[in-house]
Amino acid sequence: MRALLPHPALSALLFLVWLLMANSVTPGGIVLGAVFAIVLPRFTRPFWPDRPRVRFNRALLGYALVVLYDIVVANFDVARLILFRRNRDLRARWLVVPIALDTPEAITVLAATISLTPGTVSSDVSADGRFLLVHALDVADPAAEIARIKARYEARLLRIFA
Amino acid sequence: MTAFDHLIVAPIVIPAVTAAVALLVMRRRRRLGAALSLAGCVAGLLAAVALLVTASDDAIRVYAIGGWRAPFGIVLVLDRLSAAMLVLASLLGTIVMAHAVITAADRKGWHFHPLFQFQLLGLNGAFLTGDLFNLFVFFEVLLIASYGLMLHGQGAARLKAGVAYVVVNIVGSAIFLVALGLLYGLTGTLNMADMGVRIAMLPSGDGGLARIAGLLLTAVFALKAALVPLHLWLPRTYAATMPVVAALFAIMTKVGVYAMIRVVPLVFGATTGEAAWVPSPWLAPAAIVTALLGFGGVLSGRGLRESAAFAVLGSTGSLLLVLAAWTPAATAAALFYLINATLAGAALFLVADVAMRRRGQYGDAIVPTPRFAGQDAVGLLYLATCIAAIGLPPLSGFIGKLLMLRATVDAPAQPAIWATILGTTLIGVVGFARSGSAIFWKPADGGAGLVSAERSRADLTAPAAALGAIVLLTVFAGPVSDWTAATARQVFAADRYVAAVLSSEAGR
Amino acid sequence: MEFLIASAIGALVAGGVYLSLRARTFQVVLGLTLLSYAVNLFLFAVGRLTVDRPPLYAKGVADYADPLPQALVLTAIVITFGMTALSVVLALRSFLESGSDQVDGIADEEAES
Amino acid sequence: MLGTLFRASRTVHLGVAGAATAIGFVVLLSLAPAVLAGDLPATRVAWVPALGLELSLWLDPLALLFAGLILGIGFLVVVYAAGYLSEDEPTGRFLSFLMLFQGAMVGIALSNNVVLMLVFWELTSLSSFLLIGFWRHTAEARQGARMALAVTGGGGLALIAGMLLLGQAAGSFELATILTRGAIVQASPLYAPALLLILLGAFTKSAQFPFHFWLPHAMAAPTPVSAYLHSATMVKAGVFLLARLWPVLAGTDLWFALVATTGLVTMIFGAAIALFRTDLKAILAYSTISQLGLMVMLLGFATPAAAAAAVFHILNHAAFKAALFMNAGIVDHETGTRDIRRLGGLARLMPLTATMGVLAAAAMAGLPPLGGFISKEMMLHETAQTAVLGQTWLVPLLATVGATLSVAYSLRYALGLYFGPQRTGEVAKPHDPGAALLAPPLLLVALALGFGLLPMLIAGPLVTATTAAVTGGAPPKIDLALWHGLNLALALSVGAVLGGAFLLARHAALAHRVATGHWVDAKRLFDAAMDALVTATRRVTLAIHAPSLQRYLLLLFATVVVLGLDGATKVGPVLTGGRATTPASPAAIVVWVLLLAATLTVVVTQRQRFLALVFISVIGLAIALAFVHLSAPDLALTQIAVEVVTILLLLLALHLLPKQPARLSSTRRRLRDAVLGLVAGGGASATAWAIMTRVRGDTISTFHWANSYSGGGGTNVVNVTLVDFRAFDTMGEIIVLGIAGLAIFALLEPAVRGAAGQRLRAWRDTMPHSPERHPMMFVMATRLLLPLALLVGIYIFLRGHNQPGGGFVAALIFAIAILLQYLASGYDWTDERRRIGEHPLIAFGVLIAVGTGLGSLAFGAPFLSSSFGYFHLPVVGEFELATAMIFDVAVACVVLGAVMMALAQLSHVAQRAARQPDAEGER
Amino acid sequence: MSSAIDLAVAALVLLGAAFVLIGSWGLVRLPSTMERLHGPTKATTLGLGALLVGSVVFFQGKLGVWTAHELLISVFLFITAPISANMIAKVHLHRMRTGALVEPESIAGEPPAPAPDVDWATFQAPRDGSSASTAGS
Amino acid sequence: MIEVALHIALGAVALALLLNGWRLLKGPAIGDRIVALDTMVINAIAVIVLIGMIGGNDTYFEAALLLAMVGFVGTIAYCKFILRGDIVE
Ligand code: NA
Ligand code: NA
Repeated sequence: MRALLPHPALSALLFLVWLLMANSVTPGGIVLGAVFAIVLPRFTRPFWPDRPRVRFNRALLGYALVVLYDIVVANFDVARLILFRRNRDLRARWLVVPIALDTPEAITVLAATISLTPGTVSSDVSADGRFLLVHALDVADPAAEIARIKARYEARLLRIFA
Repeated sequence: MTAFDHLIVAPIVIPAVTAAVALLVMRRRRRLGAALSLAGCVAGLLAAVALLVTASDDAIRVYAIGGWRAPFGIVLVLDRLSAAMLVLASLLGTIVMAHAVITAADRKGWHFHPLFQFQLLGLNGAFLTGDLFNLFVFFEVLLIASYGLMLHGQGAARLKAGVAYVVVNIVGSAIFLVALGLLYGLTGTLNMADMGVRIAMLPSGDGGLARIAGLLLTAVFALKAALVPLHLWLPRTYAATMPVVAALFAIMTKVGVYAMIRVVPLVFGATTGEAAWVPSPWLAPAAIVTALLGFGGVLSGRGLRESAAFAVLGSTGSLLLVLAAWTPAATAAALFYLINATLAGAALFLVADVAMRRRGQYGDAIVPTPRFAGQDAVGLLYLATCIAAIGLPPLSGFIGKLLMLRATVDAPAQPAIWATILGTTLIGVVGFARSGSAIFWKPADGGAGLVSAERSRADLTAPAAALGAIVLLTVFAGPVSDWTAATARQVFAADRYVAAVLSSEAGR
Repeated sequence: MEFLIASAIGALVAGGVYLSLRARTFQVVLGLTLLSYAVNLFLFAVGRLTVDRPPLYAKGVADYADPLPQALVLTAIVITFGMTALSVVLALRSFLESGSDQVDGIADEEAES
Repeated sequence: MLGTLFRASRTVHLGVAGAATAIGFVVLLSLAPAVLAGDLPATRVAWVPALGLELSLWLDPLALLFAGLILGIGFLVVVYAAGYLSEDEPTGRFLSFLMLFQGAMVGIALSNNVVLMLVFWELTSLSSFLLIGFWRHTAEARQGARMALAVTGGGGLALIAGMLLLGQAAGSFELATILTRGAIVQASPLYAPALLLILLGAFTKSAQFPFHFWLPHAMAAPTPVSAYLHSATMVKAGVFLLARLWPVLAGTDLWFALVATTGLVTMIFGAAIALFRTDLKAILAYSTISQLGLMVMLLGFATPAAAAAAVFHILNHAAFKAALFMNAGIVDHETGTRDIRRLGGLARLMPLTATMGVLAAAAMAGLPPLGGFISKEMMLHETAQTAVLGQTWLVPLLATVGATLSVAYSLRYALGLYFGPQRTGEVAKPHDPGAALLAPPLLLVALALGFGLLPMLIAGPLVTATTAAVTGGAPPKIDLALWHGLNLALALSVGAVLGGAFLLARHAALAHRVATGHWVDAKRLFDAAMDALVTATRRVTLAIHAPSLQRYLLLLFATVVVLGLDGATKVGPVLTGGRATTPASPAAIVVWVLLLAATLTVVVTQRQRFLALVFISVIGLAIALAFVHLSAPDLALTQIAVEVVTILLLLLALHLLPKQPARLSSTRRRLRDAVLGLVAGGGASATAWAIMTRVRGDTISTFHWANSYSGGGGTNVVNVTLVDFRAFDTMGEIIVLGIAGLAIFALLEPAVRGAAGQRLRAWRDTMPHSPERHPMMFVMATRLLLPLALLVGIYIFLRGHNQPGGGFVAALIFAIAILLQYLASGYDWTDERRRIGEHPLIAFGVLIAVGTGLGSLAFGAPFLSSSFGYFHLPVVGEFELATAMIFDVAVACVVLGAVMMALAQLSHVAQRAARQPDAEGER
Repeated sequence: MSSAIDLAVAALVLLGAAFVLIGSWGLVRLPSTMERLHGPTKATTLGLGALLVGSVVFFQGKLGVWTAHELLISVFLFITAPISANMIAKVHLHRMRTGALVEPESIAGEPPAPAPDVDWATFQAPRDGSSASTAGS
Repeated sequence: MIEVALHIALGAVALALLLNGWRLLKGPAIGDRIVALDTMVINAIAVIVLIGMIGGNDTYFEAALLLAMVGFVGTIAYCKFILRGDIVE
């Protein structure tokens, strides 16, 4: 099984994407999608050394839902800022987020999540990979915001990329 | 369909396969690749000759690519004109390729053989196609291959000239597309035969647009043919590139001429109103200036390659000047001269190459040197080549010029045409006499001994072969001129071409 | 719509002509790029403009965008891309070889001063 | 044969040449009786019927006379050459040129086809060029050769025009026919131009004033041998031509005015100069000019008697002038000089040479009892019959002046060389040469004597028959004799002799005056004119062909604009057609605004290259949106993908190109370019408008639509067009792309060597850079994106036949996916992980495309015929397979190969140079 | 098509378009590059997301088939948009550090250093072996 | 109703494009221009989706998908050019 599917998570993603793209669920489509889901990860294996393992657990699902929820909420928050807050009243801050995640993949997912939720943009990572530089559009309390990020996202990611 | 019917695709398939195989083979086994490439040239020549024999029955053969009949699909058309051009290109290609292999010029850079084969493919395709957009595509093939070949061997001057050559031609291609689009927008077709028919039926308000399209189209052809004022790219390009490549390029300007001969009578013939004989008011004056500038350049050239380049220019000018009469007789004469001018132009460059190989640091500069190996033999070759190139007896250039003079005896502009042709001949005579005597006669001051170690005579083979072809053209000038006359008649009988293409049984 | 396309073609041509007449290779390449956009638009436009009728065959459909110019433009885009790539590389290579990216024929030393 | 001649020994060369000439002469002699009896041997082989050119030869008395002269004297020359040419001369080359020349001359004489005659005519110019330039190491020889070629070759070109006009007027190129159509020709409007052009040819060849100047310099030829040839035969070609065309051209006032006058002037002029030359060959050369003038003048009179005099003088001149040249050659050969001032009193040292020299000179002077006397008498007699402007005395007087001068130079030659104080040039004791050098001139002198003593016996029949041939009438009654009684001609002749003696007596004083006078030197004039021509031409050529791309493009655009205006003036009022326009949505207008603004900004910011690129992206995006809006999904896809690759390409190049803003061109130039751009843009807009608003007629794409599914097996008509209806275009298109890849590789692969490599290694980026090469987030994202993008690419490829997509876009997606790896993880990292090389991709792509095409031949279908079918598999269900998809695989292979080749090579250049600092030059 | 679906589609489309517009408005009115960078995230996420969901519902209603491939667009944007933002922020940081800024700085000022002897990757090459470095892998 | 909503939405997105264009022209930082271009690509996706809905066909889906997938490549390349000069190293 491991030899056939070196990376089940990637294969699953590819299979899903194929079905989405084909926009229909036909036997032919499933066969083709399965073939590509198996072949492509093997073919591109050299381009992704040290693939971390991803666990399919509740954390994954929870993470997805939390992020989606946060995106929606943050969108409205930021929309309000853009529409009604005067520039000089903006409390834009740099946040230095210490990170416990230790694979680049996991850090990237965290950083991407932060960027996707409006109001915060992951701007850089430290040279030793242990801090994330986040630009926040409007924060009253930087420490609380950092804590929120670690608790809401990083904690879940630690469980997914175990 | 018989196997023989499919022969018409051979001039395209053979170089394509040769190019691809040479590309695969060359990286490991150079000699094998070169041999394959040469064999491909010979095979292409044989196929072209077979097609020429086929076409000599005066029938116009139509081959529907993919089985889609004209005007809906792309058709290849074999008539006398296309067959003659195929043979000319294949013959030249074989000679030049032989020279490149003999002199190891093909090893001066990467991918000479694939590029060369693709160049032949582009030429052959352009000669065979009956579809205007497809003509554009093959123009692009032959152009981009020519860019690669032109830059073969590289060096600052060549690269610099290459930039100009490439950019000018890219703009030319853009203009081609505009003309093409306009014609499609007006006529709704891309097949040249069909297009001619439809232009003749355009409502009167569209005549001006058809004329614009025709003028732009001929401007593109004139750019390829290097007609003043669109000729500026030629001298430096041809003088800067390797002579063996320039020798092949002798046919490049003739593609522009071919395209005019093919397109104007067929698409912009007498019945097309404002678009009739579309380049007419512009062509002859431009051709006169071209001929003058060309042979003037021969007179004032500082290097063999430069003067050869100008000779190519001059011959194109003479040729187009006669062609501009748009009569079968003039076209017949121009075609004969075209064959001679192509071979002679190529021979000039090959001889220049041979001289350069022997003159060491003196290169092709028109200056005296100490004696060099084979000076007399090379000098004799140069003499004969110049004779052919300027049109002195006894070689075919002279016959070509006489034919052109005779064909224009009743032309309204006869005095101007004759004065140009004969006057430029004189300028060319003086110019070649100067360069020849400076290089092959005049000894360098205080120079002694040989300048170069090149002693092999193998490199004389290809120039001699080119001259041999010219001699054959001279000896068989009768049959050849009969052939070109029949060709011109066929070209001007556009209705026969149209009938053959549009009523072809072939295809779905 | 026709006016928009026609004027866009004109603007691209004007810009392309102007830029390709500049003295350095990069500007010339920019000019060629603009010209090729213009040409592609023109070639596309000669099939006349059609909104919301992509040339995907379906029985009984009689109103559709002319597919042929689209095919021609596709071919032209590909060819133009090849030509652009070659000209860019050539411009670079020529600059590396001669130390100058001028195309106005003025000697390079003169251009530097 | 030439090659053999080159290599064989001197004896063999001479033997072959002599034998060939002798055989020719003997054949001619054997035919002579019949010809003189009225036979007309002829032969003809068709050559170029379209031209009226045939190898048509005949032998009438005139041809016989000339061919005989050429071959007879030619044989003597070969014999003479055997004695003259030294061992180390390349005799093979010399004799082949000589034989070529001789052959061409005989050809002129025997041609019965005027076009054929033109061939031979120009051949004589060419071969004489080679002969004159034979001693190529001397500047004199080279210049003389070039001048001779320019003048006689140029005249020959005029002759071509003249002959063609003549043929046109006469309705035939057959000489025999033309000669019978004098009346028709002379009535034709073409007569005057034809005559002028023909005379131009004849006069240049025969060195008539003012085209005489080349002949003396032709004497730079290696030996008197060839010099003789020029003076004794080649220059007579012009005279021959006048004689040949006499029946058809002569007899008009124009003919008389041009021909007789030119001859007369030349006669006096040449003689006057000959008198003051000091080089033996120059004296003889100018005397030749003068004598030719005499013959031309006679032919100009256009009477049978004058023609007879001309014919007889041709014979005489050939004999004595050939003898004189050989004589001068002997003197040169034996004394080492040709300067008459350094020679004298040689009669005692070389008696045989002196005897024959004196006799030949006497013939030239027209002294009895030599043939020259008779022909001169005839000449003077004819002049006495000629009135000009109503005056009967003018022509005889001038002719006598000419005769006087010729007596003077002839006597000077004879007396100056052989009598008086002894001067022997370079050699202490010159002596008579061997038989080879002596025999030929002796024979000729004997002939000259014979022409005088027994004229009717030796020359009578020939002169009679030839004159008849010249005039085209009945044989005239001629009486060649030394004594015709006391008449005006005799009186003039005596006067000439006396005058000549007087002139010679006063020669020293005259020579001094001539030497100190300011004379126009024709050669210097000619050279100056030539130099000026070359300089001017070079200047013009350089000025026009300056290596400026800007100028190339300016002219190209301007031409297009002018041509567009030519057509536009005919568009007239119907700029707008009858098609209803499409309404524009606000979104479309916004995109249009963006496009226009971006275009303008690119133009304005062009000097800030990076910014300009950003705006190029905007234009690309706007066009993609336009394609979406205007029902072209395939185009939008392609545009988007190509745009990305293009930007990468431009950025890669921009990195190494100079980034400093370009020098601003002058305001005038910018204004000019802006105006040109606006006019071109306006024209393009108007054209686009005109075409878009026209009602669409019947188009071939209706067929494509209708047959896309049923015949091509796909519903995406654009794709079916590309891979089926017009697959041939697509094949060419991918080949273009493949070639671009190969050419780019060929350009960049060697870029690390030579000047480019040095510049690359010396290259330092001036911009400050971030030290981070591979940003983590980017790298991680691309690792996920690679399989995803490949999947999307495959999807777009597979559905292309029925929905937007296809091989090209798919390949671009593959390429972008891989390029992303390059961008994120660097060249080396990515390159070592790639599995397929670009070269094989391109090669196999082309092979697959052609193979697909050829595959259909196996089924008897034309090249590139497609086939498709619907298949059923368990589980999978029904699916379609089409050969067009194999073709699309080829498309994808080539596109991927070419794009990767271009970008990967480009991205690698700078690093490779840095990595191999010592790889200079070698491979 | 039922009016409930109509309503849902209209609402989703309008919501999406509104966020797209607000994002772009933010891009215009916010004071400096780093702040402006927050604008587009709206368009990327909820703006396009709502539009795409609207499209899914619309075609479901129109064609009567369940189509969801629009969601793929969001998938790709979720992968790519953070990378773009990250790189643009790096450009800003780099120019700020090299003194190339001609525009107003972010309200947030200069970023603080992460730790005493460590700097951000844009200013200091990532250390080998750390998770910020991809060099060895 | 959908029709009206779609046209309003298209107008809003078009206005957004116009705002992006303004920022692109204005700058002032190179980062601003790159953000503006990146946003413009995303808004263009919105335009394509809306055009597809207005026309009632989903033929343009691939164009939008492709733009979402490769549109950022230009952004990245521009940024990399500023950061490193050499976009591939
Ligand atoms: Na397609
Ligand atoms: Na395709």
